[in-house]
Order: sequence, then structure tokens, then C-alpha cells
Amino acid sequence: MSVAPARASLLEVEGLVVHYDVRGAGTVVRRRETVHAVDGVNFALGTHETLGLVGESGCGKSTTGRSVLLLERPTAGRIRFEGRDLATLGRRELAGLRRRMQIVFQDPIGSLNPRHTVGQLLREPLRVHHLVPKAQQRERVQELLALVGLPADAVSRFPHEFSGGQCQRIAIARALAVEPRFLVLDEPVSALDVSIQAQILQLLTDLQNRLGLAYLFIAHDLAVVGQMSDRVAVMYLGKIVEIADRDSLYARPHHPYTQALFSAVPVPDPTRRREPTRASVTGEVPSSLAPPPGCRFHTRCPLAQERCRVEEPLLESVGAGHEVACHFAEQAVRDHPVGVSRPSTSGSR
Amino acid sequence: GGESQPTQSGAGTKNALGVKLPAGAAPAGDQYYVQPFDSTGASYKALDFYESVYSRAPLADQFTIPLVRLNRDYSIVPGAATSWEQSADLTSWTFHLRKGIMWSDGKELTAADYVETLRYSAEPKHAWDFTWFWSGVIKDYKEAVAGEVPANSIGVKQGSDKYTLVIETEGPIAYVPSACLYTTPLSAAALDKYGSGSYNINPETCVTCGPYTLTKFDPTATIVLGPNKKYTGPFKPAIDTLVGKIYAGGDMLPRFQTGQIDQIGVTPLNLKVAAKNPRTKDLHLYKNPNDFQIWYTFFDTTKAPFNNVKVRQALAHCVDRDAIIKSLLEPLATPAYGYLTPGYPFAVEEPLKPHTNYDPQKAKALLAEAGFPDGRGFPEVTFNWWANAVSNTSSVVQALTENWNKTLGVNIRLQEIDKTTFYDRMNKKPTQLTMGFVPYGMDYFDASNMLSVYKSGGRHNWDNAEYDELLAKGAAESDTTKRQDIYTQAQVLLTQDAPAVFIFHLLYGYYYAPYIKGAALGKNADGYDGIQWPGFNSTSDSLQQLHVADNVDSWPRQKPTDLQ
Amino acid sequence: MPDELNGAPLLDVRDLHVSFDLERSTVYAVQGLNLSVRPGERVGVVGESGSGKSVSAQSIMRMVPSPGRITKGEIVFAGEDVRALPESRMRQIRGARIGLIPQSPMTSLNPVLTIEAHFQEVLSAHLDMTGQDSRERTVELLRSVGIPDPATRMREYPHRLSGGQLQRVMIALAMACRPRLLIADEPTTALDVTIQAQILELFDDLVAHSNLGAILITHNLGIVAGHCDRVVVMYAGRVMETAAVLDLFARPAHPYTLGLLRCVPRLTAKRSRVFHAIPGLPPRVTELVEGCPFAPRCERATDQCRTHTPPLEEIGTGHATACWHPVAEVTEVAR
Amino acid sequence: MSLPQGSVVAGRRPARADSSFWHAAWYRYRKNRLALVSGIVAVLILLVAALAPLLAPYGYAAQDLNQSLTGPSLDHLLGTDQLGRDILSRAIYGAQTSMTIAIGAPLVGALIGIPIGIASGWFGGVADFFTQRAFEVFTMVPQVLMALLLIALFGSGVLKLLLFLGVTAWVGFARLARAQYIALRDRDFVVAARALGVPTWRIIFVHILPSAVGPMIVFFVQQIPATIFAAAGFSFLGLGVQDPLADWGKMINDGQQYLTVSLVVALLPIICIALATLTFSFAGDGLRDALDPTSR
Amino acid sequence: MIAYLARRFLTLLLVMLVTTMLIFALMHAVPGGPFDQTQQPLPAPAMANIMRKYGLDEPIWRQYLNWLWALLHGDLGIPFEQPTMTVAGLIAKAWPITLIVGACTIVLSYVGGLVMGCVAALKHNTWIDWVLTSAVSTIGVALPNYVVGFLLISIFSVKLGWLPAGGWGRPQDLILPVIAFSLYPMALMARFTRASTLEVTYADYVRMGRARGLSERRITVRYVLRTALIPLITIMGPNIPNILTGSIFIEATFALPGLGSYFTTASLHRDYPLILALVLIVAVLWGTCYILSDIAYTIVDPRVRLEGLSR
Ligand SMILES: Nc1ncnc2c1ncn2[C@@H]1O[C@H](COP(=O)(O)OP(=O)(O)OP(=O)(O)O)[C@@H](O)[C@H]1O
Ligand SMILES: Nc1ncnc2c1ncn2[C@@H]1O[C@H](COP(=O)(O)OP(=O)(O)OP(=O)(O)O)[C@@H](O)[C@H]1O
Ligand SMILES: [Mg+2]
Ligand SMILES: [Mg+2]
Repeated sequence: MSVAPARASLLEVEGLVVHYDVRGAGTVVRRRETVHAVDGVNFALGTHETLGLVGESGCGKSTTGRSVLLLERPTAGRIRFEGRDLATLGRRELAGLRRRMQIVFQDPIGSLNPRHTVGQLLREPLRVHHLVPKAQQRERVQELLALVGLPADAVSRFPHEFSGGQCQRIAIARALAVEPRFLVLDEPVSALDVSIQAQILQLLTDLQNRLGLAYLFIAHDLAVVGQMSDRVAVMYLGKIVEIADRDSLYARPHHPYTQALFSAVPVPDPTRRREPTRASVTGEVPSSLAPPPGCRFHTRCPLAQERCRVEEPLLESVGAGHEVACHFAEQAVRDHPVGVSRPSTSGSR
Repeated sequence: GGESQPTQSGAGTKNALGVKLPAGAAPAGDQYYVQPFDSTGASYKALDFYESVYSRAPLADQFTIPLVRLNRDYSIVPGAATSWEQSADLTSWTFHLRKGIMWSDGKELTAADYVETLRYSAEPKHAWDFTWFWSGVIKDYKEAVAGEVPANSIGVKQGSDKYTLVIETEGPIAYVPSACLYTTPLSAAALDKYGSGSYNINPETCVTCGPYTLTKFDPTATIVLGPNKKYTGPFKPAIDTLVGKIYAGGDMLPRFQTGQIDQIGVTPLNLKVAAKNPRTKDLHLYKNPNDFQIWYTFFDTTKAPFNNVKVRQALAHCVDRDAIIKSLLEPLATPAYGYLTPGYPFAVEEPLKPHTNYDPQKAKALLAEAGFPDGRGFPEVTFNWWANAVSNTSSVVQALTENWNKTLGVNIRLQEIDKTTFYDRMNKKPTQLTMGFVPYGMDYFDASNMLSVYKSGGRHNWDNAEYDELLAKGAAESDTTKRQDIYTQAQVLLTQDAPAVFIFHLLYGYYYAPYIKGAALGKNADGYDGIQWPGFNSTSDSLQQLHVADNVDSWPRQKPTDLQ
Repeated sequence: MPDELNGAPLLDVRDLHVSFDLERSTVYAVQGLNLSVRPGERVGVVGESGSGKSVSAQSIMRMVPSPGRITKGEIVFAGEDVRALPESRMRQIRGARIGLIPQSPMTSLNPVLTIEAHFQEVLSAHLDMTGQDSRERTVELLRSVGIPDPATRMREYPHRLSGGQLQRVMIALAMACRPRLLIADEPTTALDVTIQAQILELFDDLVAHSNLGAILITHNLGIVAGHCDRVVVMYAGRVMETAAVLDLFARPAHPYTLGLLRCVPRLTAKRSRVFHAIPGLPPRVTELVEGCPFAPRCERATDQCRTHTPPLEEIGTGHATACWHPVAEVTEVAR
Repeated sequence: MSLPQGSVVAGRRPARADSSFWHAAWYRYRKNRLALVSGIVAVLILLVAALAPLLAPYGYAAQDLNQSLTGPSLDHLLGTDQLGRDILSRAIYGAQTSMTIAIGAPLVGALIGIPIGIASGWFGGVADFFTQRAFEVFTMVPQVLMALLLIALFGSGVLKLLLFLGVTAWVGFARLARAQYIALRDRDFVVAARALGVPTWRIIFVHILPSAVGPMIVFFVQQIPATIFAAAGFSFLGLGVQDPLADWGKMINDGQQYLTVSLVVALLPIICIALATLTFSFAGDGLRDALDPTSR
Repeated sequence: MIAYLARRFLTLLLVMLVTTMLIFALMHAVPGGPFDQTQQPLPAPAMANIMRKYGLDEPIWRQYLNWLWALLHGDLGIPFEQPTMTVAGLIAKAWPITLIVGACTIVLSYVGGLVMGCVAALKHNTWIDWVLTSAVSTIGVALPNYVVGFLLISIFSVKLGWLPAGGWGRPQDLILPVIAFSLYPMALMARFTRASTLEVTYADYVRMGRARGLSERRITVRYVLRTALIPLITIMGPNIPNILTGSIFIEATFALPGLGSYFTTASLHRDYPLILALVLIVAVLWGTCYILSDIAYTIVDPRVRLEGLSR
């Protein structure tokens, strides 16, 4: 599959920074500290396109997703949606905007109000945006339920009466109720079982095909992301370390961290047991309270040099639509070509 | 703690004051007397009348001797003064003091002590709280209080020698000797040394010329007076130690029943409870009128509907005193038809009854005459009261109100308020209460005292020239029968015009632990028993007539920790 | 490891039934589990959420929470009949002879005790080890699971450690008394892939070096493929299939196993945007039904499947399945 | 395209067309036998309170001084008090007064406190700082002093007492509401509502309130006996319910000393309060559970 | 720590300043003054003398400033109720009594309630649970402490003669008041303990503790109780100032010369200096308890940081 030609951008994010002020650790003595949740993120997304966002837990994926919808106030940066800078919008315009961009959360049950029935949950967006006259709301709710493959009698039940997969369907139905053009999918399947996961992913794919939605697809399962995305961005500690078209990235991951991610994915094939490789990283993710200077990955990077400790690498193009932030990207690919859909092994056997 | 049950008798032995204990008395070590005091609503600032009257702590007025004292029949008997006479022009009184009464600091009690004390009382800086008592009595006293003349120019002087005291009066005033019950002097020397009378609340600086001296002063818990071993005076008691237990409220009865206190003033409810207890059920109940307290309902006679005398009379005739007393107060009250309790000087009862007897028909008729037939058109009136357990006020006012409302069809609503607010609003000029339930007790044993409450410009706003005139006449009259006549007229007038409805005269009920014995508890001329007003202190002779007997039976007397 | 077992399995579970008596219904969480573990063997238990994996593990330690109870079956651990043991003996087994690594390390440590205190507790309870001894052993254990600077880190409270570190602590804690059987109940679900890989490597090392028997509960087939010797596939409280790992992936016999394998997204697969899913949902296990529990979702189901419960039957060496119509060939598995 | 049809999770009850949160809550409440019985008794108490004039054999003030403190008889089923008033009637009228205050005052407190607490919990920042200081100021002002002033200014009566106790009870509600909203405001379902563009007021009241209301109900129920005794405490100081109106707390005050004289006078109001406390707290617990769809 | 304490202290000061101003205005607005007499109102000149003597003739703001100034010099004034003592002296004398009774009450009621709540939770859904939670805690809540006090005295003092009917100074004087005072907090404590214990009984880490073969006793004490304590600190902590300032009912009934009564009587007597001092006491106690329970919280629950995350 080739890279889709660059379409008119639906969403552009430039230099997004989100910091949280927290009171520092320590039982009684504390200083004010700052969590560098997102630290300068750029990407763009067109209609009918999916951008996958991967990275370890806590690297700022959700924060990115939320701030794109202005659910978190960005500390800095510009977000343009349909060509308009969100920061300039008034309250009313913002409310209108919510009709066109929606989010599906990681925790399917937690994102549904436990005290509301499914009927109430799905009517809520209709009511808030006056989308459908009252008389037809019930009908529309049924439509939505059918759309995500839920039975009609679900309306009178509460979220906890459903399984995780069903809750995720409800959440998706609710997001779709406002007929958005853009959906942030914040780890929509991480909490689900493989068999259910496939159902949801299929649903999302079908919906995109039918409705032409754009997705910001957040996950950390590279296999899933590989199936869903047109482009993929890899985040580490609040920064995008690599962003590329899906095939390019999967064929030739440049950043040592991306490589580590690939080699850590368990392969459901006992015949292909992985030998411990140099690319499997050790150590823990540093705290986002005090990100390391220079390259943020240098504390765990097998290639780290003195330069990495002091100089922060910037995203640089290494090929068509493929950008990496690593001083030794070339060397990394040369030494350790870990890509998974290399031409030699790609395709089914 | 622990129970002490003396086995041997103390008869014939001497106590710490050197008094030979009478037959049947307990040993000297048990000659103490524990009295309870409720400190709620009180402020304990002094132990001396002339330091403060309303903020006197329990067991006050034991350190000095007034000019005159009262016996249990309320008769004036010599105190520090052995005799007294009015001057020929009736403008002054002369008192002759006993010789040889010594202060504990070694000085002798003389006229100077009285003079300095009274001058001190008039001093504006001292801000004594009882100045009204001598105002208009002692010459120039009022002016001194207002700061118009120096305090030492008031009409109290040493007479021909240091044992003679002269009190010059504003005019001819007959009752000065009675009033002189309130002459418990401070020591002139101590006053000079300490600048105020509070030297007496410190055991170290206490100067006394009475049989007791201060051993402990803790106004939040206990006050103890021990024997004044230097006492040279004539009034030596068998009980040489007094303990005042101070309680911030709470039920006194269990304290009495468990032997923590030797005496208790009972409420009507206490009696009912005590009757169920094997220890107290057969105990003799002592009763006396003490300060002759009258409980009455007053009206704001300047405002409708109570500016109409017929309305007031209607209410007055609609009080079933007998029923109220029988079920709520018995035996601690007698029905009141007038201001003065029978037994109080010049009190009458029969002439008043026709004007205020229980007669619902008449009451209804009067109300109709007043323009409110069956209560129609009668405005809603608030009847204010404050709670008092001794007079069972909450029940009494409810009984009154219900009867008025039911019989007369009027609309009287009860409102309880706290005592301070109550009096603040009642005493405002003009008063802020249309109707309220209050007591009044005497300050001194003469009709002029109690009756003056209804003088124009007095406590209430009932202004009646005729009444004022009668009182003025009565005060100046020294002939007893004539005075009686005048005061009878005044009482009839007061009851008839009904600025107040008089409900009951309070009788104070006391239990004494069975080992408290002595003549002081016996019946007086009026048939009342128990320690009579003014109580167990230097202004009364009951002091010498009480002792602790050894027949403690099974009573669990607990010696206070302070004495152990 | 001294082998007083004489070749018998370390753990042998036969026909285990566990049910929960709720107010208005009964949950038949485990309906005839057969499982055996030999020393040095890693047995993977897979199955969807709710298929009875955790309850099985709890039964082995005799820790089924009330109102659950073991209604039938036999659990023999190191020659002892677990169901018949007195509680005091059971306490000696738990923690000392069977170690448990739970799913969520964050909620599985007492938040008000330091890491060290947790170790102290177990060491003194089972090995009578106190004071300096216990401290040294704790340091040693923590070092062995790769906690840097263990002597200071052990004074920390659980919330001060990252998820990966906590899971290492949990492993060290499970290993503290040198157990013979290690049960890991979804030990990495809460963790990142990179950390997950580290933890699983650690797990492999431990089993290899200490000749432990291990049960690895998961629903990630990738993990099973990489870290187990044998697999038990559970569905609705029953064993659907059990086989050596290579066997199972090469020749899945049960349609459910097959379906499960097809569901797993593969990193190496081309982007097809078609997701294989097993249609429908797992059944509620609130009633005992005759017939194969997978039948309603199975495209191969026949009437026989719906009315008669298939027994678990050997179809090859160490390969058994409970299916009337086992899958014969492997063409369908997409690799 | 084939969307997999999820089979319905086997429900605990047959689905009704479109039952709401409240329907479901009522259903769950009915299932809780203890709560149901308590609820019925609680309603009975309230009914007795409301219908006191119809139920009581005598008026609350009707007295007969000649029948003071009689034991139970046919005329007076539970006997009479000191003023010869029928105790049963007074207990019945007492229900009216006590329930009015005990429910009214927390209600007023809740109406004042909950919005303030919500505001400070939801908005935080400066508003929160000042409301918290306000809580503190309020806890430090002696109640008696306030009561004295208010009664001097406005007089006393059931309604005024109710208002006064309510006004002083707001702090508890505000604290509780604040804590609840702080705990809930960052939950995913709230963020989800924001993402949908749900207006703030609707998030606060429609989305969060149902989750926050449980502890408030329990607190409310706890306030019932507390309020009765607070009112009784004021009666002790003469600042409470005015005679001759009957009120349980006041009846306890008046009756406690009669324990040895007339057991009924002392015990009846205590029994009434205990019963009310018990039933209301069970009913409250049941209500809290019923309002939580996830509870079993 | 220092910074935290300083901040708390400063806000406390602010609150105290506002509160005392408010109190000043309030108490002067209440009708009646400290020196009003009941029998007869004092004549104006006499009253004027008294007001001048106590500085009550000055405008209120002046009086406030005077008071504040004196306070800064450590002078709380003279209580009108006990003019022979200083306010500070009165408090120094009365408060220890209240504190002792309060401390015993806290120990008895908290420990008793804790045990009861725990037992109830551990015997969840048995008759023991029912008796402990419903019966005992309802009685505790439905019986006001003055009724309890009256009952205790009637039985143990008057009837049986075992214990004193009030008083202060001997150890046995403590028994009845503490019991009477404890009942209500004990009932509350039992309720809360039960609830929070039940909550943690089923927590993951408790199950894990069992899975490590720890004894039930250890589980109960170190796992269940320790964590169950955490919510209790926030719930029962704020109750401590109430208990440590005593109760007029308990003190009156048991003749304890403590501080509790003054909270009521000072208002009833318009004892301005005392009212203000008591308000200060409450404020300081409150502030201290708040800080202490915050700190206790961080000690018992190492996860907690003071003031948490701010957003
Ligand atoms: N409200 C907040 N206050 C303070 N810190 C926060 C807040 N929300 C997130 N963070 C921190 O910001 C960082 C990024 O968080 P984020 O939730 O975006 O990560 P994530 O990549 O989505 O992780 P996960 O995969 O676990 O969902 C983390 O370190 C997190 O602790
Ligand atoms: N305490 C309990 N009370 C009632 N039912 C329970 C209880 N614990 C487990 N169950 C039920 O037993 C069945 C098996 O649960 P179990 O926890 O073993 O599933 P699992 O396979 O471990 O799932 P997961 O992958 O979600 O952990 C489920 O249907 C569950 O609802
Ligand atoms: Mg996230
Ligand atoms: Mg599980």
C-alpha cells in the first residue's frame, strides 16, 4: 500500500506543549514541580485518514489526544481544526466544534456515567446539540445502537451491566451521535480481550469507510496500530521521536526506541521465539517530572553517546514522509534493521 | 472521699473556735457544713457586700459584723451596734458600737470602718453595683455616685467617739435601722492598704472580724471558710468550717442523696423524685419564704390591649391559683393575691381577694366590657418568660396561658428568652415586653422595699400618682398602725388596678441531712422552719444555732476533699 | 530439586468444579478443569476474560473468595490433597510452596507498608527469618529481579515505585521462600511492552534456574507462544484444548482455539483492515447447560454440539481437545 | 458488512421500554427488604406528623391540672404529664414539630451548603480558598451567641429554629459536596461529557450529582437525630421550640428527670427518636444503595 | 513541612481575625450586657461608672483594637463571670479538666468504637453485626448524653452507691462522665469503622496477603485495620476539638468544673472577654487538629501528600 497523497489537512497541531503543575513528591516537604506531559508535538491529519500514536504508558499520548479537543488547556502550541485556530474560538463556537470532533476513551466503563442508562447516555449529545427533535430521539438512539451492533433493549440498562466490549461500543455510539468528522480513539481496545478487540477494530474500520472519519488512534500495541493507521507517530516522554507513513515505519524503524518497541512485542508464534537482542532496552522510563536533558531516550538507549546527553535531536526527514529525532538514526537502521514488514518477509506465507 | 461515720460523740469537747459542743454533737472534726451553690448565671467577684452585691461569691459576708442583725422572726437584734437612735430633727441616726471586736490584723472594729466602707461604696471609680440602696437615704450619697461631690462628703460620720457612728439622711427616714442590716463593713485599714475590698478573696490578705476566715477561694469549684482563731466577738458558732460547693448547674438531688452536700434547696420536681427514694422519702421538708419572692405577670400598661384596666382585671380573675399550686408547686408556694407575702411586714390578703379571685365568669364579662367579647378582636400577645426550676416556671406559664386562651378566647403566645435578654428588654424605657413573668424578692424587711417596685418610674411603667403618694406617706410614717393602714390601701390599689397579676408567693423548700441540727432550723413565729432569711451568715443569728449531730444513721456523708 | 515426586506431576488438578452461590443465581466459574504441572514446566492458561482462569488459580491455593466454593474435583500438590488439608497447613503452603504473582502490582501491595515490611512478613512467617538475615535476603531477592539499589529502594512505600518495579517486587516476593510452584495471574497486563518483555524474561530465568513448576495465566497468545511449554485453553470454565505450545499453534484442534489465534493481530501482517473476530460474546456461566459452551459461536456446530457436552479427549501425544468436530488441518491459521 | 451482533448480557430483570435512573433506583429499593420496611415506617412517621391533628386524641396544649401525672388509663392511653396533658397526643404532635425541624433544617443546610460546596469543589482556586475559610469562620462562631442574637432579632418559633439550624448546618453539606466534586470532576465520564459539549451546569447537575448524592443522603439522614438534639439543646437554653408546642427533643429534656417518677413521660420521646433514627438511617442506606446502579 | 505549617498558620490567623471581628460585632448586637441586673436596673450614673471601669464605654472598633492590642501582649482580659481570675487563668484552670475527660473519652470511644466496628465488619451480616451496628449505634445516637448521665447517676451513684454522683479530683470521678460522654462518638466511630473496614476487607492486597500465607491476625491488624484507619482520621479527626472543649451537659450533670460550660454561659452572661477567648481556643484547636490530622494522614497513609495534586 502506498502512502496516500497529502490531503487538505483537517487537523494541524504545531508545537503542542502541555505541562501540569503539581506539588512535588515527599510526604511533607514539597516543591512545586512540573510534569512535562507533552513537550512540543507537531502533526497533521487529513480527512479519512488515521494517525496512529504509539508509545509507552505515560509518554503523553492521552494528553495529546485530550488537548487536541481542548479537554486540557495546552500550555503552548497551536491547534487548527478545519483551518481555524481553536485558541481563538469563543465558547459558543467551541460548543459547535464539539459536534465535529469527538473522543472515545481508553477505559470503556469509566467513560460512561454509571448512573445513566444507555438511553440517557446516547440521548445526551442529541439533546445538548439539539440535533434531533425530542420525538425522534428515541428512534435515533435505536439507530445508533444498531450502528454499533448493540441490541435495542440496551437503552434501559446501565453501563455496568455490559461487558467491556459492549461498553466500548456504547462509547463509540455516543461519540458518533453528533456525527463528528474526527475521532480521537484513546486506546479504544487496550482494555479488551482479543476476540472483542477484533470486533471493535472492525467496527471502527467499517465506520471510517462509511462515514469518512478521521482518526487519531492512540494505542501501544504496534500490531493493532499497524492495522489501523495510515501514518504512525511514536512518542517517548512527551515528544514525538519518529513519525512516518505506516509502511515506511514498519519496514524501517529508525529510532532506537521504536526499534525497541518492535522487538518487545510478543509474537504469537512459538516457532519464532525471539532471542534477546541488543534492541531490547533495559531500565525504567524516567520521570516526566524531570525529563533527562538532551535526547530523552539516552538513559535507556543502547546507542547513546555523549552527544545524546547534551544535545536534543530534532525531527529530521530520513525519507519520504519519514521523520526521526535521533542523532544516530542512520547508524541505528544500519546496525539493527528490525523492521517487521521487510520486503523479504512481508506477505502471508 | 469515703464515708465518715463518727462513732464517738463530740459533746462537751471544744471546736477550733473554743465553742463547747452541745449534747448529741459530733466530734469537732465533723463540725463542718457543706452547702451547694449553682453558679449558672452568677458572677463571683467578691466575698463582701460592699465590694459587689450581685457578684458576691458563696459564703459571703462572714468576715464582718453589720450594725444590726436579724433573728429568725425577722426582728432586728443588735449586731456590731448595741443601740441606736434617731436624732430629734429626724435627719440622722446614731449607732453605738460594741467595744473590743478585733480585726484579725489586730486592729479594733470602729466607726471609721463603717465610714470608710460607705464612702468607698459611693466612689464612682469603684462603680459599686448597689448604690441605689443608699441613694436618697444617706445625705449626698446620690450626688457622690454621680461624681458631683467627693465621696468623703456623704452623710456618714464618726460620732462623738470612735464607737459612735452617725448617718445623716436626706430627710426623715424611719427604716434606717432595718436598712442597716446591710452594713457589713470592710476593714478601713485593709481598704486603705489594698485600695479595694477584693483583699478578702485571698486567704493571705483576708482580714476578718467574724468567726471565719478564708482558707480556700476557688470560685469555679469550692470556697472554704475555716475558723478565725483570733475571733473575739460575741457570735461563736459550733460549726467552725463552712464549705461552699460550686456547681455549674446539674441536678443537686443526687449530690445530696449521695452525701456530697449537707443541705439542698429543692424544686417541686425534686420533691417528686425524692419521694421515690428510700433515703429521702421520709426526710422532713423545711419551708420558709426566704426573701418573700412574689412571682407575677406584668403588663405594659401603656400599650393596647393592656392599657385597658378591664383587660388586666379579666386576666387577673382568670387564674386558678389553687389548681396551679396543687399540681405544679405544692407545697412550695402559696397563692398570691397581692405583692406582699403574708408574714412580710404590712402584708394583707383578705382585702385583696375580691379583686383578683378565680372567677372565670367575671373575667369573661370584664373582657367583654373591654371590647373583646369571647376574646374576639384580642390581638396576639407574646408572653415572655425565662426558665427557673425552683418556681417551675415553664409549667406555670403554660398553665396560665392555656387557661387564659381557653377560657377567655384570647391569643397569648409563650416566648421563652434567656434571662439577660429578658431583663434587658424588660428594663428598657419604654419596656420592650408587653407581658412577662417575673419574680421580685425583698432587699430588706419592710413593705416600702417591695412595694416601691411599682412606684412611678420604677421597674414597670404603671404610673399611679395615688399609689406614689401612699408609698411616700408610708415611708415617712413611724406609727405602725397608721403605716399598716396606708400600706393596705396601697396593696388594694395595686391589686385592683392590676398592672400585674400576682400568681404565687414562693416558699423555699430545704432538705437538711439528718445530722444537721439546731435551733436555727426550728419554726419561727410565722410557723416556717429551716434557716430563715438572711441565711447562714453574719447578718443573721442562725450562725450560732446550728451544729452537726452524731446521729448520722446510714447517711453516707462524704467529707469534701478540701478538708482532708 | 529433590524429586520425591517420583515423576508424578508437581500439581495435578482433576475435574475441578468451582461455583459461586449468589443471591438469585449460581455462577459456575470452573466446570471440570484438568491441569497438571511438572517441575520446570511452564503451563500457560489462556482464555477470554471470565473464562475461569483466576478462579482456577485461586482454587489451587484454596483461596476462592466467598461465596465461591469448590464443589467437585481433586487438587494434589506435591503429593498432598489440597482440599483435605487443615487451614494451618494451607497457610504454610501459600507463599512458601506456592507463590502467586498477581495481575495488578499497584493494588496488590499493602499501601501502608514498606517493601521491606512485606518481605519481612513472609520471611518471618515461613522461614522464621528476622532482623539482619531477613534484610539481607530481601536485598538479595530484589537484586535478583533487577531492582537497582535494593537496599534503599526497599525502604520505599509501594506507591513510590513504577509499575514495572512493583511487578518485579511482586515476583521477588513470590520467590522469597523458594516456592515449588509459581502462579502468575496475568502478570504483565498492566505493563508496557518493553517492561513486559523484561518481566517475562525474568520469569523464564527463574523457572529455568529453580526448576519450578509455573502456571502463566494470560489472554495474550503472544506471551504464551514465547514463554510457555504447554498451553491450556479455557472457555466458559472448561478446558477446550490442551497441548504443547508448538503443537497448539501448529495444529489447533478446537474451533475456539483457532478463532482465538485468528483474532490476534499480527505485527508482521500486511495491512488488510480486515479483523478476524469470533462473533458473539462468551456465555454467562450462570447455568449448567448440556452441550458445548462454544456451540452458539461456532460455525462448525451441529445439533450434537448443542445437546451433548464433548469430553476432553486425547488426539495426539499431550494434545487433548473437547470438541465433537475438531479441526483437522491448519490451513486457516493466518501467520 | 457484518457487524457482530453482541448478545445481550443476561439481565437481572426484564428490560422495560425506557426506564430511567429513578425507575431503576425505585426497583432496587423495593428489592431491599430492610430498607423497604424502614422506608414504610419512616413514611408512617411522616404521615403521623402530617396528620397529627387528626390522629391525636387531645390537643397538644389541652391540659387538666387535676389529672397531673396519671398513669396509663382508658382516657389517656399512655398517661398524662405534669400539666395533665395527654402524653400520646403530645408524642404525636411532637412528631410533627420534630420531623419538621429534623428534616427541614438539614434540607435548608443542604440547599445552602451543597451549591456552595459544588462551586468550590468544581471551580477550585480562589473561590475554594474563600469558601474553606468561610467554613472555618462558621465553625468557630459559638452557636449560642448566634442563636441569642437571632432570637433577639427575630423571635423564635419552629420555622425560625429550623432556618437557624439549617443555616448553621450548611458547612457539613458544603464540605461533603466539595469533597465529592473534587473526587468526581476528573473522572473519565465527566471529561467525556465535556468532550460532548455538555454545558457546565448540566455536567454539574445531571452528570455528577447522581454519583455524588449517595454520601449526601447518608449525611442527611445522620443529621436527623443530630438536629433533633441540637434543637433540644436550644430548648434547654430556652432558645428552641416554644411551649406549649410538643417536640420530642424538648420532651426528653422535660421528661428525663421524671425517669423515676413516671417512666412513660421520660421514655416515650426517647423511643420515638430511636425509632425515627433507626428507620431513617436504614431507609437512607437503602436509598444510597438504590441510587447506585452498580451496587448489589 | 515548615512551609506547609506556615501557610496553614497564616490562613488560621486570617480566619481568627475575621472571626473575632465578627464575634465582636455579634456579641455587642445581642441585647443585654454583662452588668445588667435583674431585680432593678442600675441607676444611670452607677451603670456609667461600671461601663467606664471595664472600658465598655468606648466605641466598638476601639474596644476591638484594645482587645487585639492586649492580646498581642498576651492579655486576654478579665472574665466578667469570674472577675477574680484572668481569662487565661480561668482557662488554665478549667481546661485541663475538660482535656482529661476529653482525652479519656476519645480513648474510650475511639477504641471502643473501633473494636465494635471491626468486630461488626468481620462478622459481616451476622447477628453480632446487627446488634453492634444497629442497636448499639442507634442507642448511642438516639440517647442524648444528659439522659445517659442522669441514668448513670441514678443507678450507679444513688441506687448502688458505687461511684460518685459527680465531682472532680479523684480517679473514680472520671468513670461516669467519660462513659456518658463517650456513647455518641463511640456509636459514630463504630459505624464509620464498620464501613471502612468492610471496604478494605475485599481489597486486592488483603487477598494477596493471604496468598502469602500470613496469619489472619496479621491480616486483620496490619492489612485491614491500618488502611481502614485512613478514612477514619478525616472523619473522626474534626470531632476531636468538639470533645476536647467539653460539653455543658456532661459538666453540669457530673459537676465537673471544666471549660465546656463556659461555651454556653459566656454567651448567656455576655461575658465578652471569655467569649473571645473561647473562640480563640476553638480556632487554635481546630487549626491544630486540622494540621495534625493532615500529618497523621500522611503517616498512616504514605500515599497521601499534603494537599494532593492541584489542578
Ligand atoms: N491531570 C494531570 N496532572 C498531573 N499530571 C498528569 C495529569 N494527567 C497526566 N499527567 C501526567 O502526564 C504524563 C502523560 O500522561 P498521559 O495520560 O498523556 O500518558 P499516556 O501516554 O496516555 O499513558 P497511558 O498509556 O498510560 O494512557 C504522565 O506522566 C502523567 O502522569
Ligand atoms: N467473587 C465472585 N463472585 C461471583 N462471581 C465471581 C467471583 N469471582 C469470579 N466470579 C465469576 O467467575 C467467572 C470466572 O472468573 P475469573 O476471574 O476466573 O475469570 P478470568 O478468566 O480470570 O477473567 P479475567 O481475564 O477477566 O481475569 C466469571 O464469570 C466471574 O464473573
Ligand atoms: Mg492514556
Ligand atoms: Mg483473572
